[in-house]
Amino acid sequence: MAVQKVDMSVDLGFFRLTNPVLTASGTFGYGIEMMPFVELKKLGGVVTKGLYFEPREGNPPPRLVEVTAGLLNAIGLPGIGVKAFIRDILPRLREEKATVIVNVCGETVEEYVKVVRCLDEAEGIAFYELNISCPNVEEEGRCPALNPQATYSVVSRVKKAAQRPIVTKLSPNVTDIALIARAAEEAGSDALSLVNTFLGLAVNVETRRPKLANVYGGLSGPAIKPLALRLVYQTVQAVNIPVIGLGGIVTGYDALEFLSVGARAVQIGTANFFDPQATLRIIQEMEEFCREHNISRIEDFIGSFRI
Amino acid sequence: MAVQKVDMSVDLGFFRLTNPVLTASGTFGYGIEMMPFVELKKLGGVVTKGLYFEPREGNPPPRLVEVTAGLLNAIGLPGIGVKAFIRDILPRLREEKATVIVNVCGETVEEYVKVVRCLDEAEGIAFYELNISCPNVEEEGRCPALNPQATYSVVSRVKKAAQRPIVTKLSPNVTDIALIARAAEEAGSDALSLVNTFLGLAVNVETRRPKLANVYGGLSGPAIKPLALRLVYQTVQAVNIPVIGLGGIVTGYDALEFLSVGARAVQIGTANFFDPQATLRIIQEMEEFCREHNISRIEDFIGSFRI
Amino acid sequence: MEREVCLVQAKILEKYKWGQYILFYLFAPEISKLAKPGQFVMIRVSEQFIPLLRRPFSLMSVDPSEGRIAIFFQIVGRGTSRLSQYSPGESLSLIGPLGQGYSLSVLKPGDKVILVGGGRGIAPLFFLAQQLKEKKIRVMIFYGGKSAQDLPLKSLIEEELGVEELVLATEDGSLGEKGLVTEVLERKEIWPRIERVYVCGPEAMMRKIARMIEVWGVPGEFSLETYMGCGLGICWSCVRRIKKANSWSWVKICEEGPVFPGEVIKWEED
Amino acid sequence: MEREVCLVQAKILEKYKWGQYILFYLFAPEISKLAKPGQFVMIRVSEQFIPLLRRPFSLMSVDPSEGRIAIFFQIVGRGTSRLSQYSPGESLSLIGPLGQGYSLSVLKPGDKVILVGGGRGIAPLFFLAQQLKEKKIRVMIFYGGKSAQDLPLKSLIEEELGVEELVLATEDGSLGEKGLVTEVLERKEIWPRIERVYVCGPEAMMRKIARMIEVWGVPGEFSLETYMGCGLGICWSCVRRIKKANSWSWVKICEEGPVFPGEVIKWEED
Ligand SMILES: Cc1cc2nc3c(=O)[nH]c(=O)nc-3n(C[C@H](O)[C@H](O)[C@H](O)COP(=O)(O)OP(=O)(O)OC[C@H]3O[C@@H](n4cnc5c(N)ncnc54)[C@H](O)[C@@H]3O)c2cc1C
Ligand SMILES: Cc1cc2nc3c(=O)[nH]c(=O)nc-3n(C[C@H](O)[C@H](O)[C@H](O)COP(=O)(O)OP(=O)(O)OC[C@H]3O[C@@H](n4cnc5c(N)ncnc54)[C@H](O)[C@@H]3O)c2cc1C
Ligand SMILES: Cc1cc2nc3c(=O)[nH]c(=O)nc-3n(C[C@H](O)[C@H](O)[C@H](O)COP(=O)(O)O)c2cc1C
Ligand SMILES: Cc1cc2nc3c(=O)[nH]c(=O)nc-3n(C[C@H](O)[C@H](O)[C@H](O)COP(=O)(O)O)c2cc1C
Ligand code: FES
Ligand code: FES
Repeated sequence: MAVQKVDMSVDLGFFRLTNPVLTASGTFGYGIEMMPFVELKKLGGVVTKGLYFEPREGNPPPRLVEVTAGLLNAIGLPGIGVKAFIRDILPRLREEKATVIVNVCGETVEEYVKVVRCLDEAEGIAFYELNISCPNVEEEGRCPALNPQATYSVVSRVKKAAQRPIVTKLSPNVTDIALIARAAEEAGSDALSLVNTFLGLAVNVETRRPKLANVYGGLSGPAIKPLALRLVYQTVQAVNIPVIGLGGIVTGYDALEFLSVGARAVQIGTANFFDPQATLRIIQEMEEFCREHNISRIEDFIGSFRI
Repeated sequence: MAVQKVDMSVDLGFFRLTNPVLTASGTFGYGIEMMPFVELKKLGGVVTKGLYFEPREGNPPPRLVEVTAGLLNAIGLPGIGVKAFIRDILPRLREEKATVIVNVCGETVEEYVKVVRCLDEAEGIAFYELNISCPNVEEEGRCPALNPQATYSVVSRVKKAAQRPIVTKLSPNVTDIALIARAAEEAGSDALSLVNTFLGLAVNVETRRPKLANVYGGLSGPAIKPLALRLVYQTVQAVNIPVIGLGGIVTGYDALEFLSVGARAVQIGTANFFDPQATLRIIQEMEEFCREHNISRIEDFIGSFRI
Repeated sequence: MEREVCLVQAKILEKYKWGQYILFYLFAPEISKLAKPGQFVMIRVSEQFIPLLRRPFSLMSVDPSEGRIAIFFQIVGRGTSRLSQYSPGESLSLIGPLGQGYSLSVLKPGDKVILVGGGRGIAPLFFLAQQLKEKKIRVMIFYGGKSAQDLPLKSLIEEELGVEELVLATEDGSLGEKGLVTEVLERKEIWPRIERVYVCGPEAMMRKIARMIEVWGVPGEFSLETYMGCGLGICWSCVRRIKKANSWSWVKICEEGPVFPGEVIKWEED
Repeated sequence: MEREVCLVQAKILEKYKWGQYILFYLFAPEISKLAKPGQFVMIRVSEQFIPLLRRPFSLMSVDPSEGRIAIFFQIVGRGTSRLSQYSPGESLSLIGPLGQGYSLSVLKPGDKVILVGGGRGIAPLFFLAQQLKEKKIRVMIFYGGKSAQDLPLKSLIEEELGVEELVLATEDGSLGEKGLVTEVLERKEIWPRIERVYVCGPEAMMRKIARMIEVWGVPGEFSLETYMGCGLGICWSCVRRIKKANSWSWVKICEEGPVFPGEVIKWEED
């Protein structure tokens, strides 16, 4: 009587994903780099590296350092800029039939709007993910994601400009995630994704200098999973729009933890670095779990967590 | 020409520690449990398990669960209460010539004050550590450590009542640690210690239930080190009182990272669970490092970090 | 509370493996001299941080004259799986002996007792039987499991313990009597002649036996398992509801247990 | 960018160890068929999360007919230390071949080239020499290290590569000529007869050689090392300043390198 075929599709309301596994921005390149390992159309979606309007250099190295069960990164959002993306990358992603989600960045609110307007002209994009943890958007280098007013103002401006649905990606470095989540919801965000990286620091005791040129870096990987899961659960309880969960997911079991607390999809980040087929493996492991537990639709598992 | 003997003592202003290594509250019992492994007087100090006025039961089990490179705990601050501590434990700690630091808890501000007044009567305590991350102090189960006003109000009340110096222990679960740190400083705290645990969640996917009976738990251990180090560094920059750093320290090298960014002492928590001699080993490893690098006083190393 | 506890590097002397069950003989003279049946050791299974915590294992056999101790365990997760990869010649970091063991002093030569072990729960009872033998107590062992593979210590018990009777029980009937060990125990009408019962095994099994002996008025001692963060009494994670001064308190199993008399234990319902 | 890259489980066929240096021969037929000298593989050194990331290693020898490849590495930290514990018969997860290798097509039979390897930097040059030999290029190898222990591949080079000249240099003079390999190189007045130089080794050594050949006008190719998070072009961590269209850009070494002509590299100062 075991379930033969599991319906892995999930509905975000504004978009139905063929399965709940997306890539996390900045950990899967623009997608095409990973074609030797992953048939892109098998993924729920490919979230691109963050795109500003212009090409960007990023930070000086060292940009990445390994810490216990995680990474600290201060890559600095280098990239080819939105026009080169549309010209050189997007057509190839479309050829591959990938579900494309573009991670949108900006140094100012105007830049976010400019990027989105430019992308709106192009075909073959499913929706946008707004990275409101970019530094330098507000004064003092603090990002909008740390403050409900700033979050509201960026999201509402971009939402008004954009012709496609918007997922706002939240930062975990806040006292009360519900406040920020509700601000994004009120500003019209169609969904939320979290977490971005946790702010961290590593010191080289020999040289007494930071291990990253940028001093601070963002922590990702298995180390952050329990923290990310808590934040996702709190967010699910705070809002009525879909939530996409991520942070430290390496196995199908990890992904199911996020779905159980109510995330409708997940993103896989750091795991891609050491296992380029992590996304496909995770889909498989989730499907396997569903078959073993007689769950015919993955949507039935979402939100099944009971305290 | 190598340094033979390293002066490991550090001055907190109000107290000189024989070395910068303390135990973290809740991870070393009341001290006496660890006497088979550690000669207590060799430590910079023993910070006790958090004490309320009355004995407390704590949470139902499961109270602890292992996660990647860390623990989630929701022990719930069980304990024998301050009177039993003074009667049964303190005399034995004094016999051992331990430097005793009592971690003070309260369900209300009044209880904090009551605990401190009671301890003030007893001899053999060096100073207090105020655990302002206890749940239930304010309404809605949120702890004072998340809010500068609440922090100010608890710390100033206790400071006025207490005859011994007070170290305020901060929670890491905040957007801006500098705000909270400054509130505690303004309230008269003699020093700060951080971090307490990071709020996390773990789900058993089979049962779709939380792995801890209390649902949420606090994350500690190697996983949190880069986050703790960042918060300690930010705090050191924000205040003029001494800062005690902790979070994920397992080796002398880890401890030195915290001293380099300006912590004047460190606490060792989770490491005691798997290596009961972690504190002594860490002191040794730090001394070794100093000898190898010709540092004759550990205080010369403190704050040596340069960006 | 000034306990004698050692933190040692213990070399693995011999290793035996039966499917998911492993038996290690270790060289740990200090621990072997102090150990009492029912006590346990905390073992560090990886120098890396995964898994981070030590794991508790009962002392299964102790030979102070040779400085040898043994642990017997089942692979059930990450820690035991990692532990199973060690080989003779390698060393393990051990802390022990920890906890309060079974009480033997109440018994006198000629007394008859029953030991009931389910699966890996046989471990502390093996050590107990060694000491009961020395005290000339008459021992009857009930050793149960799902099937024959779960009773790997059968031969060792027969060879080393010289017990009066060894009753084997398997759920599938592949060895000994068919059925749960508790059912087999119930069938034998032995209670009136029994001085004391010592039990270690799954919660459900222990709970049933606790009910049984309450009826018969036979005292019983049970070795409890809980999640143990430290084994040293410093983390407060290992608590169970235990009756103290007529009320149920959360008691640290690693300090006051793992062995308790049946009447003070609050059993977990499934 | 549709690269041919494989993700394979490669069995360790042979292992050699000289102090802190290890040589593994692995069975990886797909990679052996695609590989070019200067390319590398990313190896997962632990299935646990510590260390989390793969580590990059140059292909040191390739035999497509037997499906064999080799890596040669020095133990310098946690990852290489863990890797050194693997034994023949065990398998490693490999991704490769990655990156752009040395260019050989510019050479014609009879040309004379120099290969300069410092310590573990000899690895990609060994593979290069194998292919240069097939192309009938005349090869002179400079192989330097702190002392004799740092030149463990000496015999293998002599036996397998049939190079025209092998110059050994050690800082303590315990083998070959005494001094830094760059000093020894300077002493030999060979530049006018040299078509091309291929270099791999510590940054300081490579920088010196880059200056030297600039003076002599000999083209050189250098294999750079940076911290590599993925090796796949997706993490943007491995950047170095490389001259492109006359300005210095941060370029991903894993994609466009690790080998670059000397004139486009911005050298790190100590
Ligand atoms: C005092 C005491 C003595 C013990 N003696 C023995 C013995 O002699 N032989 C033996 O095989 N086992 C013994 N155990 C159980 C043994 O400690 C656990 O099987 C082991 O810790 C599991 O570790 P793991 O990493 O393999 O499992 P994990 O991957 O951590 O978990 C696997 C499963 O085991 C459960 N589990 C994990 N830790 C414990 C624990 N400390 N107690 C109970 N269940 C746990 C988990 O809930 C999970 O269901 C004893 C436990 C205690 C408390
Ligand atoms: C393209 C490429 C090819 C390489 N080929 C070889 C080879 O054939 N043989 C060989 O022995 N080594 C080679 N290396 C270097 C090798 O990758 C590092 O020595 C190894 O990753 C160190 O890992 P670890 O965990 O032992 O060291 P860690 O504990 O991570 O660090 C120890 C030291 O090594 C440095 N280090 C760490 N990772 C790297 C890295 N990716 N690149 C440079 N330095 C690093 C650290 O800064 C530190 O000083 C190559 C590196 C690159 C980029
Ligand atoms: C190297 C690196 C680069 C990243 N770049 C981006 C980015 O461009 N935009 C973004 O929104 N998040 C970026 N992130 C954050 C990830 O998308 C993800 O939120 C985070 O890594 C947590 O997930 P993980 O633990 O699965 O890696 C980056 C993370 C890493 C490690
Ligand atoms: C089991 C456990 C119990 C704890 N109990 C207390 C406590 O009673 N009072 C307190 O201030 N902190 C308590 N803490 C927090 C630690 O003191 C410390 O802040 C935290 O564990 C981070 O340090 P670590 O990573 O070195 O463990 C507890 C931590 C753990 C793991
Ligand atoms: S296991 Fe830590 S107190 Fe019992
Ligand atoms: S190593 Fe990740 S992009 Fe080069």
